[in-house]
Amino acid sequence: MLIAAILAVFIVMVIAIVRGFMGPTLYDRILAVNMFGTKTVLLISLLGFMMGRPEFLDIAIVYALINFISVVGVLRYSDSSVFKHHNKQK
Amino acid sequence: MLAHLPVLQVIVPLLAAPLCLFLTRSRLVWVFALAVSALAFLISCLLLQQVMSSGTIIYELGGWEAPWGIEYRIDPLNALLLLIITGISTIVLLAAHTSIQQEIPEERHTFFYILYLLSLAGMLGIVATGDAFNVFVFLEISSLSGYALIALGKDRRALWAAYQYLIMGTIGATFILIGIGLMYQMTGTLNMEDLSKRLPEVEHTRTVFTAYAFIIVGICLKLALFPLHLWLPNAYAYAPSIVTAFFAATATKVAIYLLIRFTFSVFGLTFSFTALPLQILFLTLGLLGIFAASTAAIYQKNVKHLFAYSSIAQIGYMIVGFSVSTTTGLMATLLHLFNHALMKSALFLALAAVVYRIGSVQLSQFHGLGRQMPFTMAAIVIGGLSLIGVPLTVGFVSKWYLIMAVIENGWWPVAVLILLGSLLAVVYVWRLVEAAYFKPPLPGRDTIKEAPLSLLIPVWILVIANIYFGIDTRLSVQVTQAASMSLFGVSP
Amino acid sequence: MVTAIAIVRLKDLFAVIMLSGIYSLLSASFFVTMDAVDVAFTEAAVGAGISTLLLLVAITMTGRAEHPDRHKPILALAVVTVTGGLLIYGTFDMPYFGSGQAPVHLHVAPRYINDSMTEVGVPNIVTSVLASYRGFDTFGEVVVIFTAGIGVLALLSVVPRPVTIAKINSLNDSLHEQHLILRIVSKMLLPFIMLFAFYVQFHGDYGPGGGFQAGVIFAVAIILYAMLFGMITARRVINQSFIQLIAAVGVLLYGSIGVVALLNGKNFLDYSVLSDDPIAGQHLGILLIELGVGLTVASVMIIIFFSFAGRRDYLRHLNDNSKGSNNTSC
Amino acid sequence: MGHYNYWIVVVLMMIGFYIVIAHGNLIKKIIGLGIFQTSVFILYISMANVEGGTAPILAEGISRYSNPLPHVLILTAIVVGIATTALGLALAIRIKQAYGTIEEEEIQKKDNLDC
Amino acid sequence: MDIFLAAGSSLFLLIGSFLCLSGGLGLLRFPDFYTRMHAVGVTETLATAMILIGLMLQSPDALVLLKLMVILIMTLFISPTASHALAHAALQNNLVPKLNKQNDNEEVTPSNP
Repeated sequence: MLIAAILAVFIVMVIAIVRGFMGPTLYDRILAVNMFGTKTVLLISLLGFMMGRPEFLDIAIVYALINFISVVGVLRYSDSSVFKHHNKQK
Repeated sequence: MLAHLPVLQVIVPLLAAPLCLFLTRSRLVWVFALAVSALAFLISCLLLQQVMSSGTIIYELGGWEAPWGIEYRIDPLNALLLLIITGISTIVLLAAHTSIQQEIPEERHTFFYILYLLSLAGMLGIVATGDAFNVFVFLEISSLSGYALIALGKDRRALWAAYQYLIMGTIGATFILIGIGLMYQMTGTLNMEDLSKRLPEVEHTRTVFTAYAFIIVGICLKLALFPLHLWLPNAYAYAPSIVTAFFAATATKVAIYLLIRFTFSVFGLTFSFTALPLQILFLTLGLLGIFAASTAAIYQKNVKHLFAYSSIAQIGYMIVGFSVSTTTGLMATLLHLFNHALMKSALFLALAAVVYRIGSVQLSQFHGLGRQMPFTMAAIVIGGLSLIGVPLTVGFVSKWYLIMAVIENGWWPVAVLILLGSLLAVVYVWRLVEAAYFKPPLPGRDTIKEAPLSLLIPVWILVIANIYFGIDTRLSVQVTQAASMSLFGVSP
Repeated sequence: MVTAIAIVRLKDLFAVIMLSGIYSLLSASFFVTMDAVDVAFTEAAVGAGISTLLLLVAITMTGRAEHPDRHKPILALAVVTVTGGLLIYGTFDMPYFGSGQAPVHLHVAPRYINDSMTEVGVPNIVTSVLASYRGFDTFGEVVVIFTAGIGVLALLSVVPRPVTIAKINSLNDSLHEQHLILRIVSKMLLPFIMLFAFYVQFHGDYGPGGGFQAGVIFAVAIILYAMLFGMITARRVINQSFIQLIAAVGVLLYGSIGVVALLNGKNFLDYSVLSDDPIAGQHLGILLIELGVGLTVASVMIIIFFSFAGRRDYLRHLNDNSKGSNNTSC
Repeated sequence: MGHYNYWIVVVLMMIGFYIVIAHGNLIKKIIGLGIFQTSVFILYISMANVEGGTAPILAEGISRYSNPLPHVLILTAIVVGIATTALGLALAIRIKQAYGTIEEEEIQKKDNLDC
Repeated sequence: MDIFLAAGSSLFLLIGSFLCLSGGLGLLRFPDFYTRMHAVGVTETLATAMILIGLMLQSPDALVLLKLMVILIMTLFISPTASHALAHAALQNNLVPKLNKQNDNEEVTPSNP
């Protein structure tokens, strides 16, 4: 069962990368990165269980944290003129 | 405490650097840094004496024996390098306080001294250590502080130069890291002594060959060997004068040391010179470097640029000596290393004095300075003569040994080329002399005075050392001979 | 893995940064599957966290579009091919991947694996090698980080302008309006993050983690605070010169442990002198130096981020002032 | 397994290296440098792996651990990497301020004008 | 007892995986940013929770359970917050939702350098 879950998470990660690559807007990319991060958390916890070393969960916590912080960072700095310029071209 | 000298050599400046943050006034920091550097110089003198009398010193850090822990290994070669670095650093620091007044804003003085000490400690660490990975770590300490120091220059081009240096330096360091990784993969050890024992078993493999190639290329990037030298002239020209004087005398020397150490001690002579066509490669690159850089130097308008290119040419001489790969050749390289450190630091410090007075180092601004700043210009002239290799200066000694080494090997054409290279040096030094002594002073520049004593004294200490070691060659020859003998003794 | 990377050739720098964040996460996952737990920990915190943030702040100052024209890609391609070819050539004689017979696993490492428990007494071998066997490397690492902090300060430090309380309040209000929910959730999370940092700091002997990772997590918490509550507020909580001193104290703490060993007649960084029982001494030594590492790393990360963000505010201030008089911008 | 793992690492490395030398944008160069370094880390970590081994944290009932030494080295190298990145970005910001651009060619053009 | 735990855990994992996949599909196929975010935001929280609960049922000791709880709580907080902030920011920066099919062309033209 674990393997099936790992596989599912893995597929979704690939999808997230595809979305991150395609864009088209800035926010799609942020979304993709966010989703990718969450899925990595899951993947790591699953892997830890599969290998029989649940100590890995510490890393998963860090990932969840980092994920949150990078999203906050992106949003905090996306109000700068550099980004607005991009969207007002319309 | 004497047994702990090897580690004290490195950690004294290393720990002094953060301490500087606790000192409030920049003058105080200067005195402190100077004292630390002088202490380091004292330690290196003691170390050299110990090594010369009792042979290689081994110091195990953390009390773990060698292949498991990190060890410091001081033999005559390291001791010589440590002496050069600390000595130059102390003399240059003597002049620092006056010179940076004009070139660096007041609030950054403390940072300047901290970075300077860190860079000093990094170089000492590279030289003293006997562990390949430790080399990488300390290389990064010295280069990171180096980038920041260069970027402190007044001109905006200093930033760009520092950035280029950062990119090149990091690529070089990463190459070295790859090389170390591959070596580790084949032998399972990181200790240099242990590596040299275990490498012969696997030396025919392609992986070791690749590792060697990567390490050599990485070091050559740091070394600014001829085709990879592009970062050097700008970095030297736009950095604060003090930094230039320090780096020109030490940074490339450390890279040469690494080259020698990896080639002779780690990989062993037979491997190094059979796996790659290294001898012919280095010989050609060295000679090409001498000619290309000397020619470029002739056409420079900025005197700092001029001497930076001349540095690249001098590196060429060292590489030629290295490629001869006999005891005499290596001795010539080491002698030149020592002597070049003396003359380049003297020259760049004298330029610092010029910058202090006239705020520029364009050749056109030098007109008439021979009469206005007689002592400074005299120092530059003596340094220039030394670059050419006129008898009674240090330059002569090293060129003499170099030519001897080349002739010993029967490479007559190379000897002729080396002499021709010196002629080029005559040309670029002459341009400077012509500007300073035979042109009338620029209008409106009658008030230029001689540089202050705090700058002149260090300059003249170095100049006198230039002449002293040119006449009395016992110390330098003895040490370099011991160093090259020990390298050949270690390697099969 | 290759897919993620081939992507990093987009023109839009912002997209590139996002993707490099993904790349970092991917390589961290790879480290986990390769059993390098501590490395994955650090790579996640540093590569995906701190460096992405720094890059972001940097591009808000430098602009995000890359110019299309490139020079001499053929030459570059040639250099790359040669180096790559050489490396591939080098791989042919490598021991097979995962082979237990590789020299790497036979020479030095077995002692760490077999004896570190009796010699150092810490279950996490990575910690014991890092802090004890190769403690000097780690000292060098701390100094590298310290150097970077000082270097960034020397390059970017600006004298903070005096600001009035009213301005702080107005800024605060505007932020509050914009990020209300974010702020509340972050405020709730902050103590947990710090708690977690301490857990990582002191649990490093038994599981993945240690001073470096803990320092980064702690710094990230402060950065989060600074991002949501404004630089000025954060500066008031954490004073610039104070944090500089903390960075120095971390390095000095590490160094002084070594000096204590020296004074007791042992070699530099030999922790066994710290206590009567060598194992206990090692334990204490590792704890203390990890603390030093944590202090330095946390404060340097905060310094770097503050300098970046401070420079950004400063530039913005300059722009606001100059817009009235002249509008020549590139 | 053979060597294919290493080959992927080499390809990654070269992509990073290519970005560093071929691209003119300073920030992009730094990102490339990051990728280059990360790939070297992967190289080290790959060589530490042992088939059937687990993470080098001692636990009961496990006798095969992967090699801890490369992990330690890479921890140090990651720190060095972030230090370099931070310094490089700081320089890029200052360059942007001084020159008004972060494109290599434009900077060189402006420099030539100065001379 | 064990068999129930195993079965329950499998069930949760299965549901989680399914939700995960559907979310991924939504991310890939939906027409504009807001719908994509909807797909991800809704499924992600639940999927993560499911998978983590599935793992919790398997956890060998209390510490692991605790850590999993921490992760779960953090995701439950963070994920919706991030989605909210993202949508908020997108709306504030004039990204128009694609409401009907008439103006089907790109709502944002990519910046041409």
